[in-house]
Amino acid sequence: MLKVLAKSELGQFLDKLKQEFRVVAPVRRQYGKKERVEYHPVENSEEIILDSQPDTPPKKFFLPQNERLGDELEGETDLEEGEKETLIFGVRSCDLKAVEILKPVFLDDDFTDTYFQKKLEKTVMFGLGCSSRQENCFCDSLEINPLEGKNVPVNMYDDGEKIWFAVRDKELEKFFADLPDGDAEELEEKKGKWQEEFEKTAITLDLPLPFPELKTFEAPFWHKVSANCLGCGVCTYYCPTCFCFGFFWEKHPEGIDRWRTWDSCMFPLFTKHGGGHNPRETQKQRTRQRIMHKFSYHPQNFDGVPACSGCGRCISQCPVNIDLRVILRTVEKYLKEEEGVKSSG
Amino acid sequence: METNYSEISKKIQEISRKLLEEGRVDRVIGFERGEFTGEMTPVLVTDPEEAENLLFNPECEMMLAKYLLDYGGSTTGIVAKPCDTRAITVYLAEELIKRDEIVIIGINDCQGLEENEACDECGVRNPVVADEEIGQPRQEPVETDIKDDLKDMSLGERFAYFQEEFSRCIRCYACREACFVCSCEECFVDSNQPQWVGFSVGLRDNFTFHLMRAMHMAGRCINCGACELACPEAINMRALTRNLYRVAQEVYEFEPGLDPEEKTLFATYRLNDSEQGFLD
Amino acid sequence: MAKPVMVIGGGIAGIQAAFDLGEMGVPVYLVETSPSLGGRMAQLDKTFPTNDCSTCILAPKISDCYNHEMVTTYTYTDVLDIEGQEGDFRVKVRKNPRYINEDACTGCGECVEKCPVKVPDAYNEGLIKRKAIYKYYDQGVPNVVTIDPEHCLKIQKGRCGLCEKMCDTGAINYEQESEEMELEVAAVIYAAGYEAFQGNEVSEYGYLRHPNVITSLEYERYLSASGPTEGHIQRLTDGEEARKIAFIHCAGSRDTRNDCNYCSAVCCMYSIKQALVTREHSDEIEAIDLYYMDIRAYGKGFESYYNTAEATEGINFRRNRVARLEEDQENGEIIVKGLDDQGRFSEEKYDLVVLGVGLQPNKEVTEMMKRLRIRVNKYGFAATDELDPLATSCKGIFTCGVAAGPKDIPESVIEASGAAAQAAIIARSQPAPEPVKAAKEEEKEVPYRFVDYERVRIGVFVCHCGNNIGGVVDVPRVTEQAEHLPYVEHSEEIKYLCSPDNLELIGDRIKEKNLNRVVVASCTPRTHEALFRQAVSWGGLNPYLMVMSNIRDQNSWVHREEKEKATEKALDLIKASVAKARKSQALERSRVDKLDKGFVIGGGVAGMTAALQLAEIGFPVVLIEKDKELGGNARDLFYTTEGRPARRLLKELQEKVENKDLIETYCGYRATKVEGYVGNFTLTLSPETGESGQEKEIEGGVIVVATGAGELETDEYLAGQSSRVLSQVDLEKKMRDNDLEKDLKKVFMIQCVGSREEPREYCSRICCNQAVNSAIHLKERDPELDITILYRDIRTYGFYEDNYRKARQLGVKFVRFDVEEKPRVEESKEGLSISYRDQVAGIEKTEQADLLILSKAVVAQEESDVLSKQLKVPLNEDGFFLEAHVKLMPVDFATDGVYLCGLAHGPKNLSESISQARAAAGRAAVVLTREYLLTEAMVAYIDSDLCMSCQNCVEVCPYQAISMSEWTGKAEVNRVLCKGCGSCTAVCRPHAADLHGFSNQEIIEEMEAIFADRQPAPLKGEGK
Amino acid sequence: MAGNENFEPKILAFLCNWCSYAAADLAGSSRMQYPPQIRVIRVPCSGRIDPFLLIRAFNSGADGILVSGCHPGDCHYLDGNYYARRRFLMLKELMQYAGIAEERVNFTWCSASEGKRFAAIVDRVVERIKAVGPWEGFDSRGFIRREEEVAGGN
Repeated sequence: MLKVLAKSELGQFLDKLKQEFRVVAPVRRQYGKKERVEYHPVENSEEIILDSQPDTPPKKFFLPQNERLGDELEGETDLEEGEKETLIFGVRSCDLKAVEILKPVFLDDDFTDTYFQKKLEKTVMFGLGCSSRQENCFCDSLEINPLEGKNVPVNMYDDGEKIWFAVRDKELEKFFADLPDGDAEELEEKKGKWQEEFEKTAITLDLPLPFPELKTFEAPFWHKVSANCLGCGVCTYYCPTCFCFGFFWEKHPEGIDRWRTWDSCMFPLFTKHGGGHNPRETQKQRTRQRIMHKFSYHPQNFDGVPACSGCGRCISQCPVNIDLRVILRTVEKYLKEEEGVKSSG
Repeated sequence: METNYSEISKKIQEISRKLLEEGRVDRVIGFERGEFTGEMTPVLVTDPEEAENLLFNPECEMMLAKYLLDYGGSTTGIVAKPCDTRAITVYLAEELIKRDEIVIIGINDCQGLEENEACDECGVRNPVVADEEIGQPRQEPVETDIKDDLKDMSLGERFAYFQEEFSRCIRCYACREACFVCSCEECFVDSNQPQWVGFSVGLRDNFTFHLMRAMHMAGRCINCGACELACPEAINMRALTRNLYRVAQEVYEFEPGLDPEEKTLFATYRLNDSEQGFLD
Repeated sequence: MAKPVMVIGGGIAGIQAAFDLGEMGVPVYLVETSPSLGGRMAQLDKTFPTNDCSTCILAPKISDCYNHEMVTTYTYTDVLDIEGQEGDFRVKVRKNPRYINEDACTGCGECVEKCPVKVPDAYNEGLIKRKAIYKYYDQGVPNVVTIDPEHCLKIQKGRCGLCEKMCDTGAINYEQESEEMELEVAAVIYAAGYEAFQGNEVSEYGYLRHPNVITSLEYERYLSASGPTEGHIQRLTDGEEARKIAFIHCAGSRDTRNDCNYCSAVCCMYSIKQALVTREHSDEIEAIDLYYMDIRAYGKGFESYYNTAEATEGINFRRNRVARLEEDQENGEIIVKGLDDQGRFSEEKYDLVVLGVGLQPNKEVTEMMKRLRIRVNKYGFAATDELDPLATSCKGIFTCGVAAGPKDIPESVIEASGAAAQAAIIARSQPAPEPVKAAKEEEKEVPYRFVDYERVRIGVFVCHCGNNIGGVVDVPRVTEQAEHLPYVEHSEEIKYLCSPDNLELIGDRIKEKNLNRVVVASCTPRTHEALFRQAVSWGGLNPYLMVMSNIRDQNSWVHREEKEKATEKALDLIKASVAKARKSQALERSRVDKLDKGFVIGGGVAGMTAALQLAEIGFPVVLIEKDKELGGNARDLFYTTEGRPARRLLKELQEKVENKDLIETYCGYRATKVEGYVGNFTLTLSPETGESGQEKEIEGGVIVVATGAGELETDEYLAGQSSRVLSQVDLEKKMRDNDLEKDLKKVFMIQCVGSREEPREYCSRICCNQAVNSAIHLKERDPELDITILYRDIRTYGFYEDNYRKARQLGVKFVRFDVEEKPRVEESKEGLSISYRDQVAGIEKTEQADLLILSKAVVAQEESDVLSKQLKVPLNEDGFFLEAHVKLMPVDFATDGVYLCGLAHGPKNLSESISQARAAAGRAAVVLTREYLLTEAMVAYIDSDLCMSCQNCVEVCPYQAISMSEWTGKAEVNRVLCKGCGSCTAVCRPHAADLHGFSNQEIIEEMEAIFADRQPAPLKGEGK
Repeated sequence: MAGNENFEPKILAFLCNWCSYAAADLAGSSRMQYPPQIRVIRVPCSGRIDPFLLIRAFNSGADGILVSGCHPGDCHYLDGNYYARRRFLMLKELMQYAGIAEERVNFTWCSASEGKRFAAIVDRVVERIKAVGPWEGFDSRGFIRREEEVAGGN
């Protein structure tokens, strides 16, 4: 079914949802001097921002930065039952895709991460089709449709005045029953316009996925593209698909807790061994690892799908404005040249 | 007089090309404009032909000095704002880099950067040390004060303010990496024998981290503002280091990065140093 | 092995001498009359000119000496008689009964608390009372009590006996008797110290009649934080804070009313110190007036100390001869009546008057020396030869410190080291008789168990210390709870852990329970750590795996009324120690080879004496002199300070050096490169420009710096411009060469030329004596000669005062001038004319002179800074070399293995240079006599993986123990030089530098353990 | 923060071995009484004390700290306390600026003969810290970590 909601009535509509869900949506938050948009539990419908990509991805709902895994001696703690499901309202295609990318990693048949799994099971996401290109995003270059979120029960569109809901899940239809029906043609027309906008600003990346591992690994450009990297963890912490974590233990009077916390392959000590050896000692190696993981190793293991959804947050947040697109361009160019050399030679 | 940035950029290109062509440097570190972002980003130029990409304008907010630490044993040219030259001076004072391995392309009469609030507090508008100078040095001194916008808060208010600030910290260490002062091989936060600060990203350890970080800055921080600019969460961690900068200035008449012969604040003392606040 | 040496006197001089001898491998008997070591210095609050806390610097030195394996200390013991000769003395001593079994007494002090009898406390100059059973002073060594038999009720009247009842260790023995012993020694060092004047030597000052007139030693106790008034300046009459205080210099010294005509050498400085400290103590002080004749700030750093005092508000210097002190009957105020420098009578009232009493010999000591046929001077001090200043007239008996004349602490320490060096020569040449008590047991190579890979197993031992801990802390509970701490395998409470059988028990438990860490909860590690470490090593465990908790001195003793809280605190402290023990590491003192040769840089009198001394002790010496021949400044000397021909001395010394096989002399050479460190130096010697010779590289173990000083070059007072203007040195040359004009009528001398004013704010020390001596010689040649000495202060310190008096008696005129109104010198055809202001008459005078003699400043060698950089040793602001510690390490540098003597250290006369040269040689010999050098165990180390080469550690290390490795470019610690202060650790940002025994990890563990109960409850996090 | 009469602070003290620790011992052998809320860690020299250790103390839950070294000029290791003095002053300024009451951060000097002074200092420090109340930690006031707030009880 296709329904429309006047934005002015969003509050009422959310109240309905709130009866059953803990509703999370992109809201505007003031942090110190900085104003940002973040997925956050909604208190007031007016704070909801649908026309701007949230600065942080929804990764934290499935893989929190700090996660207590239970008491070290007593074993894992069971998750608490009976809490409301979380509904994340207005998740864009890139972030939806990111969750899809994380799934096979954590929900492997042999090694299922129950923490991730249980959190995911208790989450419902409403997709949000993009009506305009965001600051540095390029999902369409990675064969992701910015207008059409996959695997979601509901896909939304915001045309500025009203919100369109394409409801695909029967169970959820009850929430939309009261809303007026939308005109499918009108929506298609709007989508067509948005689509055109996207096409105009698209960057064509002709990437062979997965990157040929050896050839790319040994390529000479890595130093150049990593030379200005500081080695902070901003890109990985803001990335919707980066999932590396480390463990630590915390003592307290009642015992010892095991925690996991995000880690970043960009940190110099990420790979340092106990014995002192560090196989990825230089920034070049670390940057290469991050790119290769996303575009070579991950696709090698997971059906050719890169571990990048083109959201562009790593570009926007980088303190020295390193651009993933430029790096990908460099790889593309290099591989083409190599190919050329080979075929001509 | 209006600063002509395209003129400056042209000069940088000329000098860099010459340095590279003559083999005086193995590389030049400067700024270029990003292809897609349109924003300024640090770049490493090794080919004289690429020197034409080098640009300079008030958007060039990153500190380049830190990159020098990676290139010991070879020669590096660096496009240096006055603050970069102060950073270089701090390095020289601790002999972390060798003077004869760097060629400093200093930019005179710095007008400050667009987004960096620290520039308003900076009185050093000409390079402290330079091999090549661009533009005319500013003659009249710039009178500035280190701002203190938390001065009027009560103790409790300040504590709450910093709690709020540091609660946002995600420990991505962008502040650390952007800061030229942070030059340890291994940061104390990464040490687990002993563990100086917990790994969890809770306020308790975040606050501790930022206090320790500030203490490491003391006497070396030049209040360049790079930490604040780098922070994706816009945490005002500079408030702490800036205050220490002011204290060092007032109590010890010490300002780092002005004299390569000067020992760092904590590696020297005077017999009659202040004991302000000590129990008598 | 050497024959023992006896050191008589356990003050700072005796302690230094005994310690140095012990370090040279010579067994020592250290005999002290009072119940504790420490002597006069232990009574002092602060010391000049650094205002160092006396106890702080003395206490570690005492305990080093007392615990030295070669030193046997007899306190409360009198020397009765000495028989025999050099190499073979028999000394009869009597150990007086303390009525305490010293081995059993733990020094806990419970008995002192309970003793009902109060008597005046001699340590506090009788200002307060102590008990009949007492500790001489709190930090006294040995840490045992003494019963004063004259006042003890049990001993006197057979009742009371409370102390015996209190004592759990059974240390009290009312029946104890004195014990006489005869000790065989090779040599004796007299370091018997002094008595202060009583205060009533000059009856006009009314000491004892006027209660508000006190002596400086009494005042010192007032100033002391641990003294009777805890540092408050109160009047004894009414307890009121004293607001106006007068210090009377020379109270008894330099005074014909007393028989002590000499200058007591230290009173000016200590009065200035007391004035400054008083000022610091209180803002209430209105005025501190110092009444003096001359300010004798002649030592190193004294003049600027004096200047500081002069510039201090509220401190006034009054040149005034005090005639008498009277008391205002009404309010007890003291009226100081005197004669000021204009010759006018003065009168002023004060709340308190402090008499700067002088130093006099101990009468019993004087009597004893007379009995032993040791020559004493007319004042009763041991008489010594100016050119052999540490030897008495009796061969084999040496003297140091105030026993041979008034002097300050550094000079006493210098003499002590020098006397030790001389005694060592005799002791080492004598076979050790069997058995020698102090004979060093060759350090056993104890094979400690290797525990690095074992699971930590901690044993906790909690001491009751009788009732001391057990009476406050719930020891059973603490012991029980300690057992449940992580990694604790064994926990045990013990009545007295330090008793010999319980010490053994620790070792047994280690073996029995296979413990690999030990925590001892008892008293303070400052006194007992060494003991418990030893006990742990008996159990086959590395001694550094023992950690102490101080639950007595810093817990049960100070929280007696809060037993519950004290118990909690004890448990916290034990938790901390357990946590620290878990992380503590086996440490060892490693051996480093060393070379036997010594270098002496500088071939003047100091250098030659040092070289000779080292060679006589038995070590090869390389003597380096930049000039073509040996001799230095003394070549220009005509007379010594005491008026003896200097040339003969020099010639004798030169011959001795040249004839000594062990000395290799390089004249015309200069050390151009210095590499290495203590025990292993390499010097490159290069010939001086213009000299022929080969560059040489020589290896050796120690370096003595004796590079001397020079005379100021100036054009002030027409110096160098008129043939009639000479320096003191020129005058001596002329006298030596019989080159003086025959018909001299009038001679002027001007003092302090270039000294005591910018830019040389120091006193050149030797010139007053030089001028007075020259004047005497000129007068003796021609009694008609008119000599006027223009001076600022006459500084004929010590017995040199006799010369000053003699000069005046011979008619030499002394006229004072102010630095603001210096004399003016002009020359015309008629000759020299000198204009000056006559202070007493208050008029300007201009007189003609045939000759003007200038006392020019002694100045540091210009090239000192080169050597200073090569040796990594500092210079002071005047360009003289700066010793490690102005008070107690006057010939050592902070850098190990480098020593200092002579004028390079600061201005001094021949005799003083000789003493210091002997001392430097002695200190150097300490290193050379060792078979190998032993490093400290608790030293810094650097993780080169973390080091970022910023060199801050190099900057802050006071011992030059850190350098940058040539190979890795990273910092590295020289374990031989490191003293374990940890300055590098705190300044190291990447925490590459850390400190064994006090590592970051250990301290953090301690902290965590203490606050374990303050850790927040588990955070409610995700996943729960 | 209000003072709390029943509040039992726990204060961490770092004392240098040669002067201040000796002063504390002297206070003991002279049986001077002072409040028991202090826990002493012995270090060789005040120059050994890395300010990080002091910051760490607050992380661990100390209500306050006291550091005492030899008086300037008296340092057993020549000049360790001069270096320490600079670090301590800067640390004090830092802590106060960050909103930690200066009463919690105490520095002083005590010589080996100042047992009385040591006892008085402890008295004062305990009073000072009692007056500002318990240290509730850097995460006081029930401050919730940001991502917890976001992720809720999920």
